Amino acid sequence: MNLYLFQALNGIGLGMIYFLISVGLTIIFGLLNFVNFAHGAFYLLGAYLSYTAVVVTGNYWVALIIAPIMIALIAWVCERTLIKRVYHLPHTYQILVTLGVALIIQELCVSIWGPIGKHISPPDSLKGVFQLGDFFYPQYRLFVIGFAAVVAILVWLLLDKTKFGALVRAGSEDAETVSLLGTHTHRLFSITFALGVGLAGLAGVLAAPIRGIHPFVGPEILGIAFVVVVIGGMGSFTGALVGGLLVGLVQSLMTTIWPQGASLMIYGAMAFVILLRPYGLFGRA
Amino acid sequence: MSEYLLETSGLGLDYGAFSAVGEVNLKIQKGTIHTVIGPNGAGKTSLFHCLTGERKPSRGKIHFNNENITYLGAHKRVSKGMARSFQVTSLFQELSVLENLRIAAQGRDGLKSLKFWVSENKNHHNLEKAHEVLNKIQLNDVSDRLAGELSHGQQRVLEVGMALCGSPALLLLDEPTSGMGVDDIPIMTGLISELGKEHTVMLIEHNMRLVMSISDRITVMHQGNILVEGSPDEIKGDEMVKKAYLGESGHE
Amino acid sequence: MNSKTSIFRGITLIALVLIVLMPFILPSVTLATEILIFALAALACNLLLGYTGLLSFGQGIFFGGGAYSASLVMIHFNFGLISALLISILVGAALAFIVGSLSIRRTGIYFVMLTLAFTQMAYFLAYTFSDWTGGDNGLLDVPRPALNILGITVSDLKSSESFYAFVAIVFFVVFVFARRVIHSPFGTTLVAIRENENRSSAVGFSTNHFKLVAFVISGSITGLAGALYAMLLNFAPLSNIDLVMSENILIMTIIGGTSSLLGSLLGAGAIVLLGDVLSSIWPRWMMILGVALIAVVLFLPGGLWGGVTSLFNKLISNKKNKEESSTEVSK
Amino acid sequence: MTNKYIKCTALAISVASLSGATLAQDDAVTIYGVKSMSGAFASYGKYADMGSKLAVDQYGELLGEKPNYKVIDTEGNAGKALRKVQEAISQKDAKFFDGGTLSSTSLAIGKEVNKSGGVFITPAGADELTGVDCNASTFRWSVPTYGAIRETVIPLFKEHPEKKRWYTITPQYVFGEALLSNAETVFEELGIEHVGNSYHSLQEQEFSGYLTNAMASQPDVLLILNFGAQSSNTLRQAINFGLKNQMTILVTWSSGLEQFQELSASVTEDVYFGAQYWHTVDTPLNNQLVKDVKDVYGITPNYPLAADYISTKILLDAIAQAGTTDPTAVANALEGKSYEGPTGTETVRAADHQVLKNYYLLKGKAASKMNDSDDYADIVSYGKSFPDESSLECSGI
Repeated sequence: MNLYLFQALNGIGLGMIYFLISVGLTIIFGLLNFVNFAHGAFYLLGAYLSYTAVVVTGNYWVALIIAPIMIALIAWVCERTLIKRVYHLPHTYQILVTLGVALIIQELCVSIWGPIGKHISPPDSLKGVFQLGDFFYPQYRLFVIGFAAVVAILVWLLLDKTKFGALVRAGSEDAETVSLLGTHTHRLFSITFALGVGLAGLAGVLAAPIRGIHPFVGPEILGIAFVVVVIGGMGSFTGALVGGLLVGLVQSLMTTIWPQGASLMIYGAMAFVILLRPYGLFGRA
Repeated sequence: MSEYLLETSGLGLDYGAFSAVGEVNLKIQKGTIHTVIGPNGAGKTSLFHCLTGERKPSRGKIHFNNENITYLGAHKRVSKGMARSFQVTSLFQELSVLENLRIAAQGRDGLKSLKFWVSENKNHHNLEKAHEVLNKIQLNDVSDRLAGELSHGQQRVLEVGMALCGSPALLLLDEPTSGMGVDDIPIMTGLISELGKEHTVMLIEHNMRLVMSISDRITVMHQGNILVEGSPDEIKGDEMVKKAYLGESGHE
Repeated sequence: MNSKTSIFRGITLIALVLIVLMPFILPSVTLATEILIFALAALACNLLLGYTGLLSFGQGIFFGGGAYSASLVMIHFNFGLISALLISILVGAALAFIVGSLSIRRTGIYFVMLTLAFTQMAYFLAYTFSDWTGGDNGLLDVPRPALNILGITVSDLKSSESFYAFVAIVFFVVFVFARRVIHSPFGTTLVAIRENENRSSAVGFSTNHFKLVAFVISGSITGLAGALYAMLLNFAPLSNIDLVMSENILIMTIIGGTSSLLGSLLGAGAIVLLGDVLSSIWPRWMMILGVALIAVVLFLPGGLWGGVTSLFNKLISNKKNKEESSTEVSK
Repeated sequence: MTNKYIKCTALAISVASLSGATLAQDDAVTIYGVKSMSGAFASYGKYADMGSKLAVDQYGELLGEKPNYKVIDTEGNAGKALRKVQEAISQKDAKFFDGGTLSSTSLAIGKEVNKSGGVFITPAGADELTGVDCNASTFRWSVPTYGAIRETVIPLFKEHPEKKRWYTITPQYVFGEALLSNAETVFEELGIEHVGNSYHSLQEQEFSGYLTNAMASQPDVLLILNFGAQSSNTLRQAINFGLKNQMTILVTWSSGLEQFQELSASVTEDVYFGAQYWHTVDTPLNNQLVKDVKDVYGITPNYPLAADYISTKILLDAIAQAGTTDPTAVANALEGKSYEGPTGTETVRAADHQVLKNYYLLKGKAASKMNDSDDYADIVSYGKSFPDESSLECSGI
């Protein structure tokens, strides 16, 4: 099997992980017009909670369910007490507040789980590899890809086919109108925030066996999420999917073509896309 | 030399497959108050955006003072002698009324305002201009208040005042009475007809009473094209105009 | 001329008093120097954020660029103090021109993300060209040349006190310059652009030119700050140019308050001191920084400077009230 | 209200007493520990601080008084660290420093301490510390990249002479290049075929692409030349990709026990690691250290703890030996000093201030074979390899 072809396949796998990391960010921006710089920190917290869940229950699948739900609950509380107070403020202040939240979460994680990183193994049933010619691909990564695809479909169905989704989409067009319709926009906002952040937590859980758990990865994850979301178009679900796949592909192929520049290239790609297409590939003005 | 200050030929603007402005030949004579009216969706605002430079036309040409300005940027049209007001009030809300006007006057200096090493206090001419306009629009009493604190009517007047600060040859007003209370409209009517003595004014307006009382020429647009053009009296009696308006919702 | 717009009165006097007092109040002179250097960077950031409304994550590029360029010309070409600082100003300006001219084509969050992308790329370049920058190890042995004016050595700047004095003078000159900038026609136009870009364009300003010049001024001041930092440390670490540096400069600016240049001095002072004092007491001190960030947004939207002024106003009005009531009584 | 006042007063008093303590200049020797307590390298600083503190606390009287220990937090930032060191030197006349996790921090502090004439001992990774940037004040406890490569690649190859195809993954900056060039020299000596190398950037955390490149070259051994979180992720992802079954994996510059704890035995089993220190090393000092650390902190000593413990201890010993706090005399006492360290007999080479000590090749154990929760690995081999004194790059001492 050709090296480039396998890198492309690997890139798609990576892209699905990046999609998972980013989709929550784009949903929150889309409806709430809210810039969440704590996204990476919630990813981190999700990973740590799943670690504790695995230690306590000994079962990865339990962790996979519990941790994202707990993150969503924490996000909901956070929204009700803090975030809702800053929706109306300019993005600058939203960035500042969520930066503060991110710092608090990060330092809390160090206090609770210590400064040394943690590891969770993939569940035993997914520890093997698939062989493709000379190459191997971890079953766990395949599972993550499949899982991400299911999440993508579910989120798409939720946003596209349900009343909740219709309201969310209407809200992203014109939040005032939605509130005029008499819908409890604050509840809609809370749920959306919890959903978006819960997805960040889910990404943290799923990525933990691949990337480990280290208290200072928040900013890096945030960086990836923003690159993906900006390339795809802020607030666009399709954009997050296409953006994630694109970034995954570029990065994976670059590791063979020009490895030193692989991480430079994703930021280069972001700058390039913004300059060519002001609102990303699928964004609206 | 043309006797027209502003002249468009075959001007059109498309949004995708939809043609908002078809092929408009509009001629605005020097020293007149020229109003463009038409039912909703007639393409008035799109036409206006082409004239101010906010939108790049899909076809046709715009000549101002015999100069082709079709693709000139919005801010550059100011130095050529055009100034505009906004339909939705667009002021510097957090600055005082006087400061609003002074900055608007400063806009004439264009890139000269890049001088970051001189004191703003040295720019007497802009301050003088601001005071002159302040007198003209009669907002002297509130000159130190923040623009955002003014009543809606006062904000509309300031909106026109901002455009005046550019000492324009042509004043483009986008629905100056938009959102104004009935009591305030006469003030605006007076102001515009006063301005008409010194400037060429082109405006888009819905208020028929105002239009009929101050306009020298009226252009009626319908479905992106000019339906008819004439003096207020000619327009009043025109059957086609009535039809176009009745076809929608009667007149105001 | 009133004290509000006069560049030599009002807050300029307060700034002067503060920079004279700082070395005596603070635990050490080098700490005071660090605060002033970051205050310079925050002040430059304030010109963009507070006066033009541009949230730039690119300030670290100019800071690092200034530090590297001044260090390199001193190490390799024996440049003197003043000429090295001039180089850092030029390089800061040039980098800001490049970053600015590309970034200002977009607005809002896309603008922010462009500056962020450029910061990541600059960091990459800095560690890739390690022959010049020392890469991850940082650029070592950066000299701190003597201050020569017209061939006469004014001070060798070897002691931390004399270097503080020099940085303080530089800061004061820049502060006065920045006051001039914001009270110039250019400065008022920037405020207009911040307030309403559409209208600014409609009254005749080519807003992008103004934003670009604001960027260049901000970049040159930040570059100068970076060069001074390298001279303070005799060292230019890679962390000068990373995203965290940009983030810290922004945090200082916003915590201090964006409505006044003095806020930048307060903000830089607060953040540097917080790090210095708290970190030796509690390793998890950044949690407090996080809480402080949130508190400023919720309760002190004008930043520290806003808090100080409103407190001051309250005191004055209280006093007035009291005086009024007491005069009434005496009547 | 009264409550508030009491609190405020209490705070004021404690702050005053704190600053009073720093103001009061006594004659006791103070060791300044430069540790990354906060910021991104907290995992290192926390244990390094424990080590230095233990060494000072255990020390009896030094020049007639108990020595003091003060920590300087680097905030994970070389610039901040350096400024605080300057402050300590100018305000408190600080002379003796140890620690400095990051190469950049240590290099800069070494220069600064040398300017003011002090002594600084560091376990940082940059070869420049005892190479081109060496100076009279700076001493280095850790084995350079030269020894790290020779004490891992050579014994591994001796054990498996049939594994002739090696692939390397290298971070592209000074430290990575140093490991790589040393490795290439050894490959040539041993007749190993270097089938490929992947460079990656300093920020990279996703290694699947590089591992794919490695797979394509079908090597016998995968040599991982990055360190810290990057090497953990490279290794973790290599295990995910099933490379452990296809090739032997060697992480040359591991961070020791903390890395095993982070990765757990399921990852580290059968993987080879190079290490500066391992807690099961059977030397008198190490056995005592392990016991003391268990008693005081309730943990097993890891590399940062042991490194900063011994650095601090030999610094204190040197002061005692010199009988004065004159830094030149202390530096002289350190030069050529031989002592019992955690890795056995260690010697401070006078020519470049490099401590000559053992470097270890470890092999990860299966979880089922671990005797206790920290018994992650067996020592396969160890030894001392240092560049010959005639070929030193250091010329500043």
